Amino acid sequence: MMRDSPQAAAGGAGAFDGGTTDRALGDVLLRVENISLRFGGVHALTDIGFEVREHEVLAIIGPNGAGKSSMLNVINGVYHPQQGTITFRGKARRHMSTHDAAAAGIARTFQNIALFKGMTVLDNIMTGRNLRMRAGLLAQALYFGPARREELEHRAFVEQIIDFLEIQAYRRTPVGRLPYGLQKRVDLGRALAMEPKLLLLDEPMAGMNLEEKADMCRFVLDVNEQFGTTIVLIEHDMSVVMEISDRVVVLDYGRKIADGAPDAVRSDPAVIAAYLGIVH
Amino acid sequence: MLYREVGQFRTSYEADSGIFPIRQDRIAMLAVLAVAFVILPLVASPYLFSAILIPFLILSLAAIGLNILTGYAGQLSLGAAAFMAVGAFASYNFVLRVPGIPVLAAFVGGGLMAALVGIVFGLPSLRIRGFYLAVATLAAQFFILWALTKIGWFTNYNSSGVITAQPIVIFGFHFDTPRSKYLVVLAIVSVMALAAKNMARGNIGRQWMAVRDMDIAAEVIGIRPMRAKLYAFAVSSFYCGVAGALFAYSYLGTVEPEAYSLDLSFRILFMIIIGGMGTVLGGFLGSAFIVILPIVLSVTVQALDRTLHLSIPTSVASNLEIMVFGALIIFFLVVEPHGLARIWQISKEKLRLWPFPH
Amino acid sequence: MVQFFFEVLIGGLLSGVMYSLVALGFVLIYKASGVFNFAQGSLVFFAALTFVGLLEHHVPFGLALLIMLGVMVVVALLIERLVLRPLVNQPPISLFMATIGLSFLIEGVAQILWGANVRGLDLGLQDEPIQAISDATGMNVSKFDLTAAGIAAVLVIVVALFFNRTRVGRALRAVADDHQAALAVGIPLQHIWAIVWSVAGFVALVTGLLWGARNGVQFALTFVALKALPVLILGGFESVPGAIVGGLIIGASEKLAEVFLGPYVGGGIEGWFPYVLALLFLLVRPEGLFGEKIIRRV
Amino acid sequence: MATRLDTFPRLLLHHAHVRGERPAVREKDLGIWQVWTWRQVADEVRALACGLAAQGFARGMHLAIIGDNRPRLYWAMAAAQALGGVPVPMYQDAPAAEFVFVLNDAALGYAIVEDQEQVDKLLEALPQVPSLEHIYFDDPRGLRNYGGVMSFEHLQELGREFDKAHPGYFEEEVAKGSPEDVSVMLYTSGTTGKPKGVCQTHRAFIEAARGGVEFDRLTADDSVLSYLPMAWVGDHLFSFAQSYVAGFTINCPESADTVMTDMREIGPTYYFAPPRIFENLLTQVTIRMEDAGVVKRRLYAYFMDVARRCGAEILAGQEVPLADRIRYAIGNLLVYGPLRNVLGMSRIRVAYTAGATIGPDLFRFYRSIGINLKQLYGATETCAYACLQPDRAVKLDTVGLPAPGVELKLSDDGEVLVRGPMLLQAYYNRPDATAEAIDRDGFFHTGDAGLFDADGQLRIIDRAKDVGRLAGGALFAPNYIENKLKFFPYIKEAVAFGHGRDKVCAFINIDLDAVGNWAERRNLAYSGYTDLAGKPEVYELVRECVEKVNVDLAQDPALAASQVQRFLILHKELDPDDDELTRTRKVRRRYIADKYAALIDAMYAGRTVQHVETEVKFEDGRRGAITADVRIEDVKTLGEPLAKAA
Repeated sequence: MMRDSPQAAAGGAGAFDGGTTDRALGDVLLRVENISLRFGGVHALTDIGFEVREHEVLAIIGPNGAGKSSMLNVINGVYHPQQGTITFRGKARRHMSTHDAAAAGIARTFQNIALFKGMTVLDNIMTGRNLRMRAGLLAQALYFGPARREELEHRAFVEQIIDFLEIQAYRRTPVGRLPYGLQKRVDLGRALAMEPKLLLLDEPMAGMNLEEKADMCRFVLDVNEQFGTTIVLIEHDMSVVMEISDRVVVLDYGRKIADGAPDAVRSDPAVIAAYLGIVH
Repeated sequence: MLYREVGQFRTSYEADSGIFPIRQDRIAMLAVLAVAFVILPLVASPYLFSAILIPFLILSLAAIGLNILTGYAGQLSLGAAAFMAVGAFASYNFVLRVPGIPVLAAFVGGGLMAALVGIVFGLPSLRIRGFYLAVATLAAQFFILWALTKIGWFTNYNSSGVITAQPIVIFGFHFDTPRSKYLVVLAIVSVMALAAKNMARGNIGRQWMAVRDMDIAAEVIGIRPMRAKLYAFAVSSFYCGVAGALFAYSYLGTVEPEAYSLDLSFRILFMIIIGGMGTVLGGFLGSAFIVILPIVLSVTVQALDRTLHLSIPTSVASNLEIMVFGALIIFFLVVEPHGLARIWQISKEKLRLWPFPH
Repeated sequence: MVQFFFEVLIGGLLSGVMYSLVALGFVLIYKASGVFNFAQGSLVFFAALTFVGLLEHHVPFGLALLIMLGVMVVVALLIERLVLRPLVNQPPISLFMATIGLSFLIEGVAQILWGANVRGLDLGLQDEPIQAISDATGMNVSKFDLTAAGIAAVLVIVVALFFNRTRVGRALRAVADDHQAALAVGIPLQHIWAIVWSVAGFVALVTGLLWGARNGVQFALTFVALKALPVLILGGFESVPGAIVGGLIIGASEKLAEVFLGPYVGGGIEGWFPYVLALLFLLVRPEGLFGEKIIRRV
Repeated sequence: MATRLDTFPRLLLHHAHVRGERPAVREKDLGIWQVWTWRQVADEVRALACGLAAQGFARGMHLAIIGDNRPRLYWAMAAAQALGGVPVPMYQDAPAAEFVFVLNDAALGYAIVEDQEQVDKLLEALPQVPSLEHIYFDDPRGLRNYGGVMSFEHLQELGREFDKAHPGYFEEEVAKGSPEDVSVMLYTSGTTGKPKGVCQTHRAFIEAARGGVEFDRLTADDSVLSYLPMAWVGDHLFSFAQSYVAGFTINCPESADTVMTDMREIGPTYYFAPPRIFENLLTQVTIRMEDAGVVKRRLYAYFMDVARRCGAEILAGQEVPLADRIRYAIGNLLVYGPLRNVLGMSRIRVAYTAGATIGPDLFRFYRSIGINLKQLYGATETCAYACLQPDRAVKLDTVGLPAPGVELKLSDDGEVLVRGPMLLQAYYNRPDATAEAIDRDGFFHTGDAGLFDADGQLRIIDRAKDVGRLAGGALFAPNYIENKLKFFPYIKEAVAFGHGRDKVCAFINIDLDAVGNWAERRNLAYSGYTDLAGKPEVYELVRECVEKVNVDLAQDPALAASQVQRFLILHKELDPDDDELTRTRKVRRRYIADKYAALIDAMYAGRTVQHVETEVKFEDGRRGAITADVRIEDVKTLGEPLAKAA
């Protein structure tokens, strides 16, 4: 992917040349313990607990309204649970703040794409680098020294992502004009630009046709394989889940009803009961 | 059609992320600057300077300022004029009370003061959005003007509550003719416009737009919306502040707080609506439009008057102006929400693809 | 002293009722079309000015009132057709800015039609203390204020009833919740908007008459809108009771502040005090007095 | 160093020496044009060559190169050559099965390929290719967990170590190279039989390249877009050989779908494309102009007329009335210039097309908007170098004059024979084929039949094997006549007969759409193809076309006898489903001759109408029969009565 040319070498392309190849699961990266979340009287999540290990692909499944999205929102600090602890990379917290989560290396994509409509694909992905950009306001205003260098380095990195997601042709297109499937890719790209340790994908394949799904599967697996990124995803399409996830956690009415290898979970009576008439 | 882009390829991100990546645009821009800095000073009449060019430039600057806050960061403000007032009165007091301070430094000081006030009135955006925030800025508008009127210190206890801007002296040279004032304003505006463009295309600009377009997503990728908004308030107010100072020093000369009334705030808002939200160019286009429109109107009215002997009272002309403004705003919001800047951009695209339609 | 305090307080409350009246106009439209109608003030001005204009042309009072009703409805329909409909589904901010443009347009028209000079308007009410009360309590309560407040109160109640009891009213509340639902009710959005704007126009008319009669019919009338803003922030854009309570609070507090605080800071603080009050309040409770808390979904 | 510039590696080192900092290769990647100077390229090639050496690649071995136009794949060629090995570029879109033959035929042991797709195909072919042991890939995407394959970077790493360990090895190997060594092996797609590996020496390709470079005065400042298959002789000549000889820059597009954009950005000064591509471009232009507003369309139409009238002449530097010159100048400002700009052709100095006959309108269009488009003639066996059109003597129907250093003559039966330094050394492992292709005087038999026109420019008229003789002994080239007929929009297919007969007669298939529109404009009602084909008006229309063709043919003494004297419009469309056409829509003469023997006899018997019944296959496979009375008409011919020629 890298060229040995003077230009291409620019930028902290770290993860992209070489990168880790081992899919051997490492130690626990994220642990959530007895999380409970309420909105007013509504119990969105009740006493949820599970672990995610490094380099793992974990799928959270469950019927609509089972609290899957809420779970992600708790992990990256959009919602603050009334009870429970979140331990990420050894640091235990009552709850995350969105900024802490991002700074600690948690990125996510959104179920109904939350891109910055007014901006181009390039700028959208560039925003993912904001935490790594240090130049002060004045430097930026004058576009000199650090500001310029920084801008160009991160551009180089972002181009790696654009190349990786095969969206070169749309670099300068405002995301609003892109078809749905491509917007999903850009959403993923923005998350990847953060070089996350943990990547949360909220229904990455929702509303896609078969071909788009296949592509997205490939991207998710490539991310996991090439950069060793740990992935937690919510997905409805069981075939997808079975294909790409190492482990599955099943939620129903805000409670965890199963947790284990895909096949084991598939045959779990409780899961079948919960899903009766929903899948297959 | 005029574009010949073949062979203009870029071998570095440096070149690729320039403000004017296309050669023809660079040439055009240089031409514009040449006209502004060289031709106009040679040919333009004092009237043109002081009645059109100077106010046009100053209001452009204010519009750029407001555009940073409203267009880029998506925070509606109805108090732009108030921050201009802060800039003007602060600069005045800097020159007045800090012996030997260069006037340019005083302008900067005025800008910074405005930025400070801006941050204070931006604080509510911590918790409130949309109209609520607009109202907060209205509060700024009223409170600041009230303070400047009621608190004598600001006007150096002038009996009629007005300030008289000190002469502009830079390195011993007196900028007292319309032409020389124009050049000062032009220089300042050019530099600050460039700076604005740089911020807009840089990290901070992206943060502003991110907060504007989808604040939750922005938070999730680590942007602190609060910080971004306060930056927007500060920078925006700084621009307005400097504009306000220029307004006093190189346009009005003698100023009362009322010169920066709610009405002016609205005009600046109109400028960015008509000119184009979220573009630097829009500031200039909108300002040009709003500065020139009244002149065109009054001329046409007078023409009608003379030809048809309607003996239209002047009040009608001014009301006509108000009406047309109102109508235009609605027209633009309905027909081209992205304003003149977008129209410009589209026609440019057409030229690039000529003879193809798309 | 206490006496004086109450006198001021009552005076404030009475003018507060008037604020509520203006605010009501805003709330109606906001509930219906999610628009913060900055032009409400201009409508007030336009209504009053046109009414006076008619009287000056020797149109009998009652007839003028009728004509004005018609005019306001027409204006309302025009606005709905020319401004709201084309802007449907645009972000609220642009709708708001559109209404700013609208206010300029209306003011321009009004002044071109009737000129800009101040006019008096006599509704046959004297602005004089009510003897009975001053005898009893020694406080001066203006007869005019009391009557005006009375009228305002009645109007507020009528409107409130209209929206809680009638089918249109319910439909309207549905609209406020979401437009699909409204369509389900079976009343076209456009009609609802037209109706609401007409009602708002009517409210504007009454407001214009009362204020005009009190302070003279002049451009300053448009500022009533600005007065109403803090009221709305207090009460919340969507709540009729909020508008009423907010109006009273603002009216009372601003008078009290002017009288008791003003002297120390050089007076004239009416202009901004309500705003600052409202702002401070906002920081504590962003959703206003009666608004519901918003949960941000992702 | 590098005194004798007679091998490509030496040329490379020469450029690295004399223009080390000038761009040699650009590639659109990661959003910008990555640039490699000649010095960098030399280093890359050196590292790669040493890497291959370290892996045991040695003199005489073959290196397969498979993928889109990537700088690294071009470097691989030079690297192999530096070691005295032979690069064998292969068509990247071929399936694994087709790889097998070439891989085995050339006994390939090493392969450098672009990406996962190609690696997978090689691995699929591997079981049947015992010789293939080393596979290297450019783009690591998705290949992390593959065993037994190595990344390009790694190979170069090994190379750099090897270079340290064996200083001077590279230089020695380059020094050993001789101009008579085979520099590349290109497989001819081979319409008949198995592909043959054409072995071309350094000398051959360098001579060919140099000839072209001098002919068109190409310099180191020129640049080309490298987008045609690397396995094709054309690309090897333009993107490799000529670049190495002239020292100009090659530019690799980002991907197949971005070629147009990349072309617009780079603006090549030297361009090569087969007619098909020029045709697609023109179609795009036409389509997009149809969406334009009235004003633009009018403008376009008007100035295209002007261009058609005088554009080509102005480009050729001929006399043109001042008024037209002025019109053209305005048009150039408003239409042609912008058009060249959006097509990315503004900077083109020389453009070539070859490989198939190009329609006159098409050819004229590009020349008329000021693009110096020319034709050349050549074959894989001649390094795509035999004839070139000189700038000021471009003709629609010739392929130009014999190129510098090329000897060219016609055999008695009209076949084009060439001799010169650019000839192939041999077909790999095919002495039989080699002997067949090159006669004892050293002339290569192109298999094309041609003619020289008055100015000595060569005109290719047909495949030699199709050329026959009329009874009178005059040359008869059916394809040539048929192509001329088919250039008319109304004529879809044509079949000419005449071999061993006294005159030429032709079957015509009208183009249902074109003639259909024409008929509607004359509100001429018709029920279907057969009905329309029978209409007298249509016969009129077609006759005019045929007569125009006759006028052309009459110009040329050698072909005057081949004027079409009688024709008929077939009552059914020729159809692959009825085995009348090949799947690639080439006419099956013999089959048709048998099937419609009755009609042919009728034509030569001078009858004016003939009843026929033909069996046809419908889409759904049912069989049916069409019966019709086909009318046969005579056509005016020029020159002295052709009967005499007979």
